[in-house]
Amino acid sequence: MDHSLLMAILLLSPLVGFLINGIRYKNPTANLSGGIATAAVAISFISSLILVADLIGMPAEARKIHVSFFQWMAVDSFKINAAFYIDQISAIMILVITGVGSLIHLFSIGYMHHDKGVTKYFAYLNLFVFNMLILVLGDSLLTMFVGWEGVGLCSYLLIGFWFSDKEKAAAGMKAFITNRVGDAAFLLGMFVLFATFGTLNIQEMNALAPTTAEASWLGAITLGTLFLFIGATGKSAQIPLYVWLPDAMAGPTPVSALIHAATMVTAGVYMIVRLNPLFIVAPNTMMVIAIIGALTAVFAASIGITQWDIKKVLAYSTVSQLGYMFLAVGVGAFGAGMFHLMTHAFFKALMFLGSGSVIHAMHEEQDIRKMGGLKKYMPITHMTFFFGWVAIIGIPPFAGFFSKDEILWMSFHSPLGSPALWVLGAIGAAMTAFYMTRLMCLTFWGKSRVPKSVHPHESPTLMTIPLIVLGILSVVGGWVGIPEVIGHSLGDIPNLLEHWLHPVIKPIPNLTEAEHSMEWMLMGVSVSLATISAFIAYHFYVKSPETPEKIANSIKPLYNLISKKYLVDELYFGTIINPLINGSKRLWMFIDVNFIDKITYVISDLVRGGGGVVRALQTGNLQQYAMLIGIGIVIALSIIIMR
Amino acid sequence: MLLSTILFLPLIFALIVLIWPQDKTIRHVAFGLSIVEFIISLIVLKDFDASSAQLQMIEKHMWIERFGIQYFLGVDGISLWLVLLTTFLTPIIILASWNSIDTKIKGFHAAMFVLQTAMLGTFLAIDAIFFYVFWELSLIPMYFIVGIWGGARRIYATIKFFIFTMIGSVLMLVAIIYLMYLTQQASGHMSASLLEFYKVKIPFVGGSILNLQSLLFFAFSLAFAIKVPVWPVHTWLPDAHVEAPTPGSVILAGVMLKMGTYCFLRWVIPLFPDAAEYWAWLFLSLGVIGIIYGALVAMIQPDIKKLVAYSSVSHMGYIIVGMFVFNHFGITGSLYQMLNHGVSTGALFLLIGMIYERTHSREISKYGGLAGVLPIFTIFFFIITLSSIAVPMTNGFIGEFLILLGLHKAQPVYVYFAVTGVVLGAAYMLWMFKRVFFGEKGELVKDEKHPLKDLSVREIAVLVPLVVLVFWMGLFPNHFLDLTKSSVNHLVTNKNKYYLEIKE
Amino acid sequence: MQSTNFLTEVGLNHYLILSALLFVTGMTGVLLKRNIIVMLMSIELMLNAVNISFVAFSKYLNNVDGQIMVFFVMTIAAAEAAVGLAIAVTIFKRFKEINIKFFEHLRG
Amino acid sequence: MGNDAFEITINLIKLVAVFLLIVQAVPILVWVERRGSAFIQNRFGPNRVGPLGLLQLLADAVKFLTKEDFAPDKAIKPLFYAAPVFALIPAALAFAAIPLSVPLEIGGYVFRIQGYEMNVGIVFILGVSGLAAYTILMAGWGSGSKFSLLGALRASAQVISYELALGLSIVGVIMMYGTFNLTEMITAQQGAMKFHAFGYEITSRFLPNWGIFYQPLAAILFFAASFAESNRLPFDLAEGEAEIVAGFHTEYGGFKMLMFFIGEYGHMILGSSLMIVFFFGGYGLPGITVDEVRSWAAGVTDGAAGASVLTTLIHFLSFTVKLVLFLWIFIWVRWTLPRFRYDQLMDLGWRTMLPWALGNTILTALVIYFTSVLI
Amino acid sequence: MITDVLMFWFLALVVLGSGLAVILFTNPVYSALSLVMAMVGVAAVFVTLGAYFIAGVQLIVYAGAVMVLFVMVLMLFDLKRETHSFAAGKISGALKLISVGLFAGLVVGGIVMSQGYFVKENEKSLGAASATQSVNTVAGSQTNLNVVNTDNTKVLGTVLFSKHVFGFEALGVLLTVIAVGTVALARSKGGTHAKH
Repeated sequence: MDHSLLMAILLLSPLVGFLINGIRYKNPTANLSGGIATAAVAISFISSLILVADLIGMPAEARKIHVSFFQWMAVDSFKINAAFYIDQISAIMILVITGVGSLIHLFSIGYMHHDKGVTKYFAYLNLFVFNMLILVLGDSLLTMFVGWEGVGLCSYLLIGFWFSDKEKAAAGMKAFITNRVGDAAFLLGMFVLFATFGTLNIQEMNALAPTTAEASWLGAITLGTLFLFIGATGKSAQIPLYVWLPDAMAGPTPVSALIHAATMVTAGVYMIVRLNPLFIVAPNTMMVIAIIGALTAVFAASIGITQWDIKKVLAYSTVSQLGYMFLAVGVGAFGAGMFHLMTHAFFKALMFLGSGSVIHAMHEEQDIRKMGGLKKYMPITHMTFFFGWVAIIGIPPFAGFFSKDEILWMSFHSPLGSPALWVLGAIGAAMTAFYMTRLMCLTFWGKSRVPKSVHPHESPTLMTIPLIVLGILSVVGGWVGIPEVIGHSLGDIPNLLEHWLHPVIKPIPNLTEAEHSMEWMLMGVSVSLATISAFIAYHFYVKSPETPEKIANSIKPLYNLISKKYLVDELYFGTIINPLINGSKRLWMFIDVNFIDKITYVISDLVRGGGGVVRALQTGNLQQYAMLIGIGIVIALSIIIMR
Repeated sequence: MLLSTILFLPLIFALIVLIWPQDKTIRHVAFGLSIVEFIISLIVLKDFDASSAQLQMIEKHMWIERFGIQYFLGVDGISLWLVLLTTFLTPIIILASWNSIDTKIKGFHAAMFVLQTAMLGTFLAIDAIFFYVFWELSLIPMYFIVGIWGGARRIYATIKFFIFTMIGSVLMLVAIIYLMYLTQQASGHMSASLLEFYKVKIPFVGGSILNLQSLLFFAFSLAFAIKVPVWPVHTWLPDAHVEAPTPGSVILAGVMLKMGTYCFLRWVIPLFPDAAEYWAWLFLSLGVIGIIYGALVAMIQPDIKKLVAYSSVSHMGYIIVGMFVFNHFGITGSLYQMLNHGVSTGALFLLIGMIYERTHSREISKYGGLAGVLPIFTIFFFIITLSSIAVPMTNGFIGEFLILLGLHKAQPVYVYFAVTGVVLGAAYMLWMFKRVFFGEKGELVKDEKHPLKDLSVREIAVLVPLVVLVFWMGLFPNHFLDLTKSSVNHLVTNKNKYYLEIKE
Repeated sequence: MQSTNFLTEVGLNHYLILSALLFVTGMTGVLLKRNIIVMLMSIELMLNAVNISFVAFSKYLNNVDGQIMVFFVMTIAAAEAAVGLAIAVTIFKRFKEINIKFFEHLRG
Repeated sequence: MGNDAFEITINLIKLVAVFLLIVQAVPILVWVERRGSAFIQNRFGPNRVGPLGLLQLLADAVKFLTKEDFAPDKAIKPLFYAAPVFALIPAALAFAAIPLSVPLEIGGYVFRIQGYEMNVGIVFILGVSGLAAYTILMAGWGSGSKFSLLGALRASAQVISYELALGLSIVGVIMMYGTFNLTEMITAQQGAMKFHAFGYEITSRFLPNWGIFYQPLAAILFFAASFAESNRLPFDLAEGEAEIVAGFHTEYGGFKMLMFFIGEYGHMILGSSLMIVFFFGGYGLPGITVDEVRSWAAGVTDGAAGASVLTTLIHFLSFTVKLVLFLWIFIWVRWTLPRFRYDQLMDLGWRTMLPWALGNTILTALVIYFTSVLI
Repeated sequence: MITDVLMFWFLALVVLGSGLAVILFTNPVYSALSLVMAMVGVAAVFVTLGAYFIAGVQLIVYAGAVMVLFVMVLMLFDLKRETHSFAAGKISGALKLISVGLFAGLVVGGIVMSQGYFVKENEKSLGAASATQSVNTVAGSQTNLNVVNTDNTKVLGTVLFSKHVFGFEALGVLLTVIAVGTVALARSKGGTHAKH
């Protein structure tokens, strides 16, 4: 089929789904609206499959499908087309988005079955997919920005889906505004890059970037990419703009799975990968990215340890995993970042859906202290969740192992990386293993702490099918990117992903040949760290559930600080938001009400006072007026005659 | 004849409305007439030659020969869309005022039509005195609209509005007369034609305000800045908006503020290029301060209408900034933002008017949870909110993006401040949206005895054209930009020796 | 010109002086009379005085414009009388008297 | 006034003569009125004194003169006495401006057969006759009587109202002849009908070239308005006997009363004369120009002076005949039509006659414009 | 010539006398009648100045219509003699009289001092312009300069409807407004304070 037609189908079918469901938004039939929405995404998935198949059929260096629909805007030299292109990177993304997306849609039919706003929900979800596809496929930064803001908008709508709850509505707003901070930086980045390159077209910029010399340590490209990265920290929940993501768990759980785990939050990583020729020429930016990523990975993981809300744990885990991805791209391992993005999409979506299934079963209960021993009630959920767990803590040969390990290795090995980064990453990995195991233990294993009134049950088939599919993907997903060192030892299993991405990824400059022994050793260290901490966690939460409390009590201040999320929200409120609001009030009172208006009052009072003085002359006596006129004429005449 | 027809048809309509015998059908008549006007104005669009930067469809007759004052109308790429915006908004406003204006209907519609003539005249007049007549004329119907159909403190608001605007206008009149005198010095015969003004070389000396060009520049600028309004002469706007009836607010935000910004492009920048360039820092600063200040102050307003009014201050700040960067992006963006602001802020005021009709309150704190009660209303409000905070694919984004792009190209320092407006804009709008539409039902919303009714067909009909325009302008900006391109190009490239030719 | 044949040679100045004196008479009436209607009449007198000047100038300057002015003055005088009388009638209806002092309510 | 003593003297005499003409016409008219009314009402009328009661006039005059001259107690004496005197003046002054015949040319002198010649005759006549309202008001108010005052107010309001219709109705005539001068008007109406339209000259031997044929509507309106001006039936609201006794002259008797009569009849004569001047060719003979008469007279008599005297006499006679006819119509109407109600009167004046007069003016203007300019 | 002079002095006497009578009579009706007298006198003055048409109009408008209104209103009110016909207090009365006196003195003085200045000026300008065209005639009507002294009605009309047509129209508007305003005033019950 024609590429532009396919592309149009790919893009527009979710939009059509959105429109259909949007028009019948009051209709509460979950099956029908869910069917429409799922079908819409599925159609997208199919067309993206066809497109990717076409792409594979092309010669490796020319793999690109570019479709331009119309000129969006053109002002002087600034011309932006509504154009989209698929290359190796975006191919992965569209498959993840539409594939995982359709699974999550399917899951939602079951999950949202009893909600009154189900049709609206599916409409939003479809709109999200549409925007996400625009983000991924856009051929210029501005087109990407359209999707960028669009997904933020959908995220806002879906987080605040149950808007009658004040907290949830506030969470949506928080997400949007935090994202907006990033978006503003993204805009600045675009301005800087446009000023540098005279274009915003991604391919053109990528082509121009290597030939452009960076003038200073904060040259135009560094500045531009730095701004873009700030944009990415907003979207991908990195320090300092990560605060919205945990709150975003207020939305329905499938939403968390799709948007806040699998797709939207990875947009920042994707953007950097897509612009990798640009970023690679700005080493300072890369350094910042890597540091922020590593810090976020550890920071978020540490908070994750202390959370009691099943979704919050997963949320901080997401933040942490995103940190890994940024660490990867920061050290120049774009392929590893993409790889982790993909695997993460599988297992985190799985875990979110699993948690959704649990929450569904527990009648909207999210506190893991009130769960436990769910294994026997929900075998399928438990099983799939288990796969997700092993994947995320990095047990070979599950998906997470390969991707995470490659990241850790590259952070050590890359000339852009450093051992310090590896250490941070490893600590993060250990923490990840700890809190994920804790989650596993408290939810599925151990004694049941389920309240009497609740009768947990396995979710319906509609919900378990996506779980199973994703579970399988969590297991096998990593096999496309088996590192060369392992592949070699297992008999020349190729690193498919790396090959695939090779033409579009700029190599890290000055990359030395890998020392296999070192790689093996580091791999061993991280796996064993993960295993040990997982074991500790198992011991803590299944064998002797009182120990964690003791430890927590012994380091009470630290524990409190961590469990209160390092008081970052309070910090933001205390130092930025409240002063802003109070300051605005004062500003308004001072400038508008007390200064400018006062000035006008003073002037008007002057005029009025002057009028009052002259008013005394107005006696109302007509003849007196006439006399004054007469006297005036006499004076005037005398002057005229005297002259 | 076309422009004259468009210009004076509303006056005739005003007369028709005044002598129309039946009070019941007067709204229908006015609506029909305004539609007729709109359709006629579409002919301008059809006949407009997009490839030309010249003044088109001119009509020129001597009016007062002794002073060279002419009856001189013309349209080019800069004024075209504003004319259409005016004719487009009027039927919508009339339709929207169906319920909200229930006293002195006849007078209201007559005032509306007179106002339309005045605004169109401001956009179309090329002769200074002729222009000034319309400029001042626009005050009078607005004064009555606010003063008669307004809220509780309407008299205060009208007087403030009137006096603020008058102060500026008077200085402008002096400047116009002085320019006429200069034309006489230069060419030997007095003329008030703008085209003649363009030819005059006004001496400029940098470094001081006390030179001819700077003084004239400020005399004009003050008049327009008050109308825009530029910070710090904006304080009339919130009061006027809050006290004005819905249609008044819409027309005020939708078109009247554009009169100020349009005149910057038509009068100030081409007439005083050196001074404009020299003083650009001032206007850029004021614009940026306006953006931030408007947004900050909007955030803490307890009254929805006041919030939107202050958001206007913020948005108009963008427009001012865009014009004073003197490049394609900025000026195109400004022009576009004028239309956007007309559409989206106009729609916001309409929506606020609709909810006000139902609850008779604009206190944000008394609302809450409206989304559950009035879903259709919420959808419309949300779309317009998106447009207002410049989400891509809506119209607001194009304008804001181009302005910031232009600002970055010309003065990168300012853009770092201006871009906070993007964040703050989202903050105040969404915070307001959250407090009004989300959360628990507020005291006005949960009143069981008087359940709120969702939008009627008429109200939807009012909003649909605006929403369509929001997306149309957001998705296909080229449809609009193509027509202004050559004029903007001409302005940017010939800024320092601006001239306008007449297209025969 | 004057002194010797002031009585026998009537010229422009004679008419102007006549006009001036008539005007002053009317002015005195306006300033001093209490009755509004009489004041109005005094105003008419002043207007007539002006008319004399106009016509005299018209004749002695050979310019017909002066007479046109008289037309205008007359029209305005008629209009003024109509409105003035209407106001007087209104005042009379209310106070049963038409003293000028009733207008002092109109002070600022 | 004239260039030498003789001329001035003659002119002064003329003035007095014209005044006397009116005064002397009154008794005759009174007689005619009484006989005429009797005739119309199928009675005898005055028939005792003298042949056909003609000497009744003398008897009446004597009676009036010898009656006691008294004033009511409440009367404001100066006004009460002044009013009748002033009643004579307007009509007499106005009548003096009407040309009664062709000028008499004797020995180098040209004597116009009218009180005085005025270029703006019509304006003058209208202006002066407007003064009649004062006499009525003076009489009414000066009498110190309710009925008088009411009658006076009614009458003066009526006079003012109809003055408008009167003035407007003849605007068409003025436009047509393009002059205010009555003599010129009469000159224009001489001979057989002849006018220019669309480049053609149209003549009719059978019709005189009188204004009535050009301005019939104006003639009707003017005639009606002059009835009102002279306070005669059907417009004699000033003296609605049943309501206000006799109106403004309730308190008057004797000679003062007679003066009011003279004033009223003077107005009648004035109205008739104006009708004749405007619409019926003035002193001209129907269909015959003055020059034709003059040449005929020159043939009959010898000497220029004789011819001139003859011509003047013939035309004076012509005028008199027309005048008598119109006066008879005045009387005839008085005894034929009933009186209006006051609101009807005002309605007729403001809402009927005024618009028609205006319409006539506009129509005339249009016709003149189209026939003269747009040929 | 002598008749004209005599006429002037006679009329001046009449006009000034009746003018004074207007303000000196305590009875407003007499004042009004004196005013009529003055107006007729003024009309006569116009005649002596050759403005016949104006004189006629003066009679029709002033004497015939305006003053009738005055007299009617006065008679309707039936205001008899007024004990205090003059309104002024001692000081203000004196002030008023002094200002009036000064005014009169100044004006008359000015006129006398001007020594026919206007006429001379006019002749000067006429002398300059006479070579080409007459000043006081409108285009198209070839009347001579002396037109004012003879029949000038036609000239008057032509000038009024060409040069001064705007003023004429404005007066039309004024009269309409006045008519409406007067009716409105006359129909209102007891002034602006009344409650309807």
